[in-house]
Amino acid sequence: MQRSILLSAAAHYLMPLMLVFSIFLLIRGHNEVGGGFAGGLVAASGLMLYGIAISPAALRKLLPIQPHLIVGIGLLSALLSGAIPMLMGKPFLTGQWLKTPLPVIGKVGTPLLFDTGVYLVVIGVVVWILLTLAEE
Amino acid sequence: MVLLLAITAGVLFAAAIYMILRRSLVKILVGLLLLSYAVNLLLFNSADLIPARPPLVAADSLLPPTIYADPVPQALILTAIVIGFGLTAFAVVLMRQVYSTLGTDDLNEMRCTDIPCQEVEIASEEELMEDPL
Amino acid sequence: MSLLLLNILLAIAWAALTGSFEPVDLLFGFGLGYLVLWLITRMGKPNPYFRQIPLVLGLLGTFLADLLRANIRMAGIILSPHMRLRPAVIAVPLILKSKAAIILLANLVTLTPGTLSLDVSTDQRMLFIHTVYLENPEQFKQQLLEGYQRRLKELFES
Amino acid sequence: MLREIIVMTLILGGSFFMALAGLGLLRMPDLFLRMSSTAKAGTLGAGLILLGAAIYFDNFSIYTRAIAIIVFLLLTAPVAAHMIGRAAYFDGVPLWKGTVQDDLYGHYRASTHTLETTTIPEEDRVVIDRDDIPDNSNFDR
Amino acid sequence: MSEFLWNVILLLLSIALISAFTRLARGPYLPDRVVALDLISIVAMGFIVTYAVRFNQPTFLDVAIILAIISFLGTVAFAYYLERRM
Amino acid sequence: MIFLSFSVLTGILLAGLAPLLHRRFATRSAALALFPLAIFAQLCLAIPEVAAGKAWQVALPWVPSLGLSLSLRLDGLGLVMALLISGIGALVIIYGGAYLHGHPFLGRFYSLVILFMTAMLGVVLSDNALLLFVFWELTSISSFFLIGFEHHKANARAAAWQALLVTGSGGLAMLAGFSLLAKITASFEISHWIGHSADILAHPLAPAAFLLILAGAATKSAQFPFHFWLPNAMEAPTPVSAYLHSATMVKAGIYLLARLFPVFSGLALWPMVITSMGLITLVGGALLALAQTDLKRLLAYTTVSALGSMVFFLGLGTTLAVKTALVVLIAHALYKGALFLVAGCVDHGTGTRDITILGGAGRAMPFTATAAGLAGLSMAGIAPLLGFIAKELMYEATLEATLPALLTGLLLVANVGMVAVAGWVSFKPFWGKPGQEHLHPHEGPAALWFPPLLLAALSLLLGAFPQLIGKWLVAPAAQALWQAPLSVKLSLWHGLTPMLGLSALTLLLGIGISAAGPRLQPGITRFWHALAKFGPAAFYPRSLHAVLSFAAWQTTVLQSGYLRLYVGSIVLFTVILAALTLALRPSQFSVPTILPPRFYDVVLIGIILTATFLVTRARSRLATIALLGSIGFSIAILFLLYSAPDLAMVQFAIETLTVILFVLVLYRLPKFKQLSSRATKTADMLLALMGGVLMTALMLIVSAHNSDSHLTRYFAESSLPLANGRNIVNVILVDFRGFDTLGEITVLAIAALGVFSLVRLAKKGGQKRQAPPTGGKQ
Amino acid sequence: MIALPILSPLLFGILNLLAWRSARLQKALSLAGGAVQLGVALWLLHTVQQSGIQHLQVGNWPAPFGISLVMDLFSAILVSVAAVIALVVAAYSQAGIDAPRVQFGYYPLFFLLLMGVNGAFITGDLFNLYVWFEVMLMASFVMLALGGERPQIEGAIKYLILNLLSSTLFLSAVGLLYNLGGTLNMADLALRLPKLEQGNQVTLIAILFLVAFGIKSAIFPLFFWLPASYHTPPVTVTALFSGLLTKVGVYALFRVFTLLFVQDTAYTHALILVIAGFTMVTGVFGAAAQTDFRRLLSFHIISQIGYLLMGLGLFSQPALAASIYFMVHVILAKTSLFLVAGIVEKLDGSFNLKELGGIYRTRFGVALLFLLPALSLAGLPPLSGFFAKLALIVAGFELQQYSIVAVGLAVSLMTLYSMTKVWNEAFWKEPQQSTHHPAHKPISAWLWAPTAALVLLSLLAGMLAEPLLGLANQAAAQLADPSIYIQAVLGAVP
Ligand code: NA
Ligand code: NA
Repeated sequence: MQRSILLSAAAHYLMPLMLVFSIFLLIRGHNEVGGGFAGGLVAASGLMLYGIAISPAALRKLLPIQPHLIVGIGLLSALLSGAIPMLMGKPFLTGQWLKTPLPVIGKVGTPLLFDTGVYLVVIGVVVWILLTLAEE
Repeated sequence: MVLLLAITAGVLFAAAIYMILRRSLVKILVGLLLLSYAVNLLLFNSADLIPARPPLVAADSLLPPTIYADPVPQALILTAIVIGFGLTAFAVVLMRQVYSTLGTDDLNEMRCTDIPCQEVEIASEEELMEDPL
Repeated sequence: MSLLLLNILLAIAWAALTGSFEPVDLLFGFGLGYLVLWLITRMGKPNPYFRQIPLVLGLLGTFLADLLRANIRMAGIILSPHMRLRPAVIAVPLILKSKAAIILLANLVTLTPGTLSLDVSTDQRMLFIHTVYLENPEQFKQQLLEGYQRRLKELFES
Repeated sequence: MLREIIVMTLILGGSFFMALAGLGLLRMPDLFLRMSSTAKAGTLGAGLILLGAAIYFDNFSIYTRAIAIIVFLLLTAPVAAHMIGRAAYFDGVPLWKGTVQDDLYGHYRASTHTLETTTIPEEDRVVIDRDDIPDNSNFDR
Repeated sequence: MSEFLWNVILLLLSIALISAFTRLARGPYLPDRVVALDLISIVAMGFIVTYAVRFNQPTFLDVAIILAIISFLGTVAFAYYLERRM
Repeated sequence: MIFLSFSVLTGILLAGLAPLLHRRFATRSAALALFPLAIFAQLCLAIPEVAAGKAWQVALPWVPSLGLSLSLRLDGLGLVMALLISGIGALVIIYGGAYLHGHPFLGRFYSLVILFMTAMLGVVLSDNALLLFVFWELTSISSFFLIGFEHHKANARAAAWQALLVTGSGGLAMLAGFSLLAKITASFEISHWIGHSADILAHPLAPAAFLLILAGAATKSAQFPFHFWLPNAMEAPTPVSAYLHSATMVKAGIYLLARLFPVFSGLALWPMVITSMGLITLVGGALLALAQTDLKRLLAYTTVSALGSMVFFLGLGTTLAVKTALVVLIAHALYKGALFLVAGCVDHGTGTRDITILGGAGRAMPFTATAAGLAGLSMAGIAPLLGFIAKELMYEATLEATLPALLTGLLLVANVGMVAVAGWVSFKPFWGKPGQEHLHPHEGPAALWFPPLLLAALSLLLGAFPQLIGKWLVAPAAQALWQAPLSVKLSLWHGLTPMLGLSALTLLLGIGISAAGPRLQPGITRFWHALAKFGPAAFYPRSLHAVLSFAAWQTTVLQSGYLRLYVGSIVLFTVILAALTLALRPSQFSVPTILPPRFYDVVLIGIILTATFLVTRARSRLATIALLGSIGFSIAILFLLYSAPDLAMVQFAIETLTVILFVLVLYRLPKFKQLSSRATKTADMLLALMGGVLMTALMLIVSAHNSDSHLTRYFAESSLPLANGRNIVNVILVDFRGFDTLGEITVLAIAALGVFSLVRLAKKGGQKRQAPPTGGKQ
Repeated sequence: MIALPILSPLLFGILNLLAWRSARLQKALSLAGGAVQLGVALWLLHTVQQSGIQHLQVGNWPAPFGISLVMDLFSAILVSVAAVIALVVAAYSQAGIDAPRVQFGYYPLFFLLLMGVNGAFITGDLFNLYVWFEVMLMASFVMLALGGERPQIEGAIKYLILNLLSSTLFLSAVGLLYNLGGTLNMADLALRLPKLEQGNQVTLIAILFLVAFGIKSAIFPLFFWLPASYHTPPVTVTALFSGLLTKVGVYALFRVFTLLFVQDTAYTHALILVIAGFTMVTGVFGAAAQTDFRRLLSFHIISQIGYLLMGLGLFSQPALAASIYFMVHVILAKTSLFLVAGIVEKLDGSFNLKELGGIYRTRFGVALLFLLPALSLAGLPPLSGFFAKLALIVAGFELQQYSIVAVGLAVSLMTLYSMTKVWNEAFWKEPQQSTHHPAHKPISAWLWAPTAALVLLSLLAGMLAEPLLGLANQAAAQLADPSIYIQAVLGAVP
């Protein structure tokens, strides 16, 4: 059956919205409900919707890098956020914060980097699995 | 509510065990999902249940309100849920692989890795001994 | 052009989500939107219909009222002990050419009382609609033609 | 006080429409009729409740959030209904016996996987394996 | 009075939930269940919003947003399945 | 002594190098015999000092925490054994070089013999029981390889295996015995045990320790009922049999009994158990020998008999008996070693070892025949050979024991058998009538006939001058047993004693039987075969078979391949253990009532329960997925109602993703089938209910306790001030317990990698997929 | 920095993931990663031995609140042995693992598995332990199933389901324990659990832990997943699993039953002792019934687990020390045996004992590589297995537990039986006609050299029994007295 034009049109507009919302969840997660997991899941859902509505191939084209690299970079940034304090002689994962809060985001520190790692891993993982299954 | 939740978790455990005892892989998969629900409820029940008091610090204060739900089990469940998702994803695909390779999802037809498929020969060489004395 | 619009829209959406319309928020939202759009530039041709956003919103407003009225009628059906039903699947010819317009029409149809868009034919000349109570097929088609179709044509294809 | 009344009214109305959607889903005799009631009543119910909440909290960010959800629902609910409806139709979910007219019948060409305006000759229609469809639980009988 | 109204509201929502669940359990066809599941998530969303108002917890609204986004995806996936099956 | 301790190390080193040396020096590699010869010489030099009652001793710690030390001690008993080991060892290396000339694995042979010899030296020199055990097991394992030297023959493999398992089981028992003694005396030093024998005897565990150690000795020395491995071990190359199965290894058990004589001889069990075991072996071995026709098996059974006699006399425990045992030990080593080597020469020279065929080879093989004759005379106990002295002593010792008539009579029977076998072995092949087959006997190289001749000549020399060993070897050895100086006077002529008469009678009867041999043998053989079903030799394969059958049965029952049985037994085990614990250690239940449920809680829980029930009965996969979704959503709402919005959010999202995942995979999965019978389902249901009840009970038991989590307070207080976050759950996830999250995303990453690899790799290998490699249930 | 044994494999795992396309780079990375791991582990072992239990609070959050990483000697020893195994297997994998597996993530999985294992060894937090268990399990699931052929996925299914059951039970037990103790830090729990009014609740939960970890460590009657799956992947994987995975289960049992559940040892540890006996016997009987090299070895794993538990069940310092030494012994010996089995299979093309033969004649070196660890496993002196068993026997007699010692000795004999059975069949017996001539097949140095190194280490473990036992005894002293651990984590104990 042909792809539904209604769905693909909806996906075109919903997906960026969901990505924006996911970043919102990620950034506000430290203070409000949300966080890397929820954010990552929403972003991944958006991408998934795109993959289902349009095509897995389109989704793969859309991604700037391959999903396994997203996962790798996510893990690396989580590791990095733990390693930064180690360079300063503190235990692994000790939170390091910038003194002045940034606009919009608020206080920025290694936990945010960590959460971003989580976010990326979740996106990478979900998309990777989806593409693997859908591209068969 | 604690009692009700404990019973619910127990029922979920029982159903999960029952499903895992089935012969069909797909049913077992369902059992594993039920199992993770059960554990999540168990973990959730491991701290006092407090309605509508999320563990958040309000914008204008330094501490959460005097009564708030224990965030620890929540964090644990969150971790467990996500891990469970990873496991489920892999398990689903593995079972699909089983089905496409073996053409069945009946576990009774998957015994070959357990039982040595040739009959075990117990007769060993001492019987070759010419003189049994 | 429409990318820029979408970008601004995303910036506003961002500000709306965060609940603060400070310039920095808008700026950040714009940057973020830009990033997102950059990520998805290959996703397809941008749609011109966002130019008519205010018009669409207006249509939406009148439609909401319609929605309320329709639901009350549905309530009557559902709550009556003996449901009065005369369902049918009707093929309605489309005068709309724009894809966006067709999509909107289909959505509006679904949301209005007793009707449900099932599908659009591949050549986009016919909309298949399920309705709860069909009195007269021709009248039904005419109603739709006079109502939403004409308005949408105005909006999109003028 | 007035705001409280408005809030309560909106939420009450919303939950009423939701209950209605539920009952409709339960009572309607076929899938398409059921969808007719849920897609509308559900969206309306959710919209009213969200509106009530937005008014109750009376906070800009909540308003925007509520509107975002409502817009989102308005965008997605019909698409969802359409997706399920057409899939169900072509998958062979039967129409209620009281259905008076079915224009979709015989319009789907199997060879090209397209939905056409003219009626397709019998041999190129999708053959629907109706035995495959009902996946009843024990609850059915 | 207000307490009574809240109970009425929550009762109505419960009725919606139970009906939808009943349909989900009954089927008889997969699309019926999918529609039911979709309604369950919409009702759940209403429930959450109502609860948020009832207990004055605005943060719960974010959960409602997720639910709105996600439930659509679930329905789409089921439809996708139905179409791939054909 | 330093030389001796070095010799052990050198031996192990040399064993490793032997194959290389052999490859390098080929024919001259028998020069490896210089090593044992050097030891022998060194030992000879030590004789005067040892005879003077001085024991040489060194001790180095090895694993002190377990009581294992490198304590070596050379006393009279050890000296006798060490001389035999090194002396005969040297001859066997020379002989073996010639016997296995051209054999591809001659290098390995040297290596193993030297290893064995070293181990054997270690056994007799160790003063630490654990060290002794180390060497003891080393002799077992090296003998395993020597018996299985011709490992292409199934018989050789089986015999080696049998010998290893029998002696190995004894060894383990012995180790347990040693450990018990160590528990009693807090030491593994044998001299310490000897010094504390009174404490040991007083301890209730002493009999157990004794019996366990006896098991080790009896298996090694082929005592009844463990004797059967020895004749089977004749699969070994002849030099090996000569060395291991007559002169040395089988004497390790005798040595051990002798060594622990001062510790255990005071035990009431000692005379009873040991004498009866020895006696049965002594008589049984001799009588069994009469049924044999293979030279080596004949010798093997008489070896069993001789070992029995040594044990028997140690059991009698009188001074005379102790001396007798020692003299028999030396005499037997000399004549039996010689005879085995002779058997090898005969095999080498004629190509057969069957005495019914052999005959008349004496002229062609004069040296061998001479050696055989001398050794045979010693075996038969004829003056002036050492065997005669031994036999006289035997009769003397039985005559002075309690029950002299019975014991002497049985001894007579055994000795008669010995005489008969001696006739068959050492005279018939050379001087008797040849059988049907045409043999072409010829003498081998000197390296073959010289060693047996030398040993046989020694029997003669020492028979003629018995005091050489009496004073210098037997007396010091006896002193080691008796823990006091004993005078030993050995002589050929004691006058006309009852012993002489018995000797003559023995000889007469023996010669008679020997002559009547061919006619008698079939009958004897038939008799033994009839009896064999009930003997221990039959018991071994039968018990092994039983154990293996049980093992196979157990394994098919436990590892049945049915997953549901696995799951079932795990659940059952858990439930039983928990029930047991509740019964033995009762806990208090409580039903907290503080928080009554609200009606919508009940609605949600009702949906969960109903859906769960329906899931277990569903016949449709998709209905099941939808039902699971409704459970998940309801649980998520519950989370939200009870203040866990983050949790609800993630649960909703994950729930939906799971549904999608299922949906993507589902059309490749089969439909539900009803596979189990009603009875199975009922049983499963019961089991599942038990599991569910257990979990509910646990939750209620635990919540009876009023928990106070001090984690919570800390997290709440420091979330904003220290971690800059207002959402405590999120702060826990990324900061307080970020490490968990790191692991968690790793799990996710692995899962994705797994899904990818599984799908892609299977697709790649899809074309070349083979049928299941092992048959399976077809 | 005691987090390094966890972080370094993670880093190498990520690097391998990023180097997805280059097999050569991944192979090089794996060797480097293994070497780094070993260096770190030995350095930490040295540190712990010199300056006592090392302790780190992740994120700098104080002790019962943040996650504690604790390295006592027991952990340090296991981390070191794991590193040895990792390096050896990494080297062996250079030639021992097929190209498709490398292409599809073998090396990232390898390191992430190691990460999980080390995480489990080092963490001082009960829930964190659960997380590492899952990391380890997930990696092992994938490694097991990676081949995608019938035996692998069949085995993987059972492995997965039964292990998930165990994880669930573990997680439930953690939840229940949190309800009781209000904390997740093991030292803190050790401090708080004895203060509960009703100790019996703790005993009941201890049973859950026993079952949960019992499944992971393959004890009787919970071991089914192991013989069903361990023989299915390439030996490299089996060797890795055999050396590490079940030992993590045993480690966990040791940890909780020396630190947390010591209120009612008369009941709990007696139960463990009974289970230990049955585990030994059923395992060795299972092995006796096998005719497949790897299957046989797999059943022996179970049997050896019984010995390990025996030390825990006896529960005295010497017994614990014996078990720790035993663990080192069995990891080295068993892993070597699996690696040798791999070489044998490369030579003769089979794992079936009936089809094998003649290796002693043609490949003396390979025969020796089998013989030494095999005899060690059977407990022949003076190999490491002898000292391990002797130490257990002595400890058992000390506590007058004669029957378990008797069982242990009998099982030892059965072990000798099956090891010599393999010897007879695969090495002594003449080559079978169905197989090609092994003499002419070259064996890559990447296969035999790592195996030889491991065998050498196993020999060394016997030769250096005294210092190793001393080390084990030090480790056992820390286990036997929980207050040392508690003090190291929480500071001064009230
Ligand atoms: Na293992
Ligand atoms: Na193992």
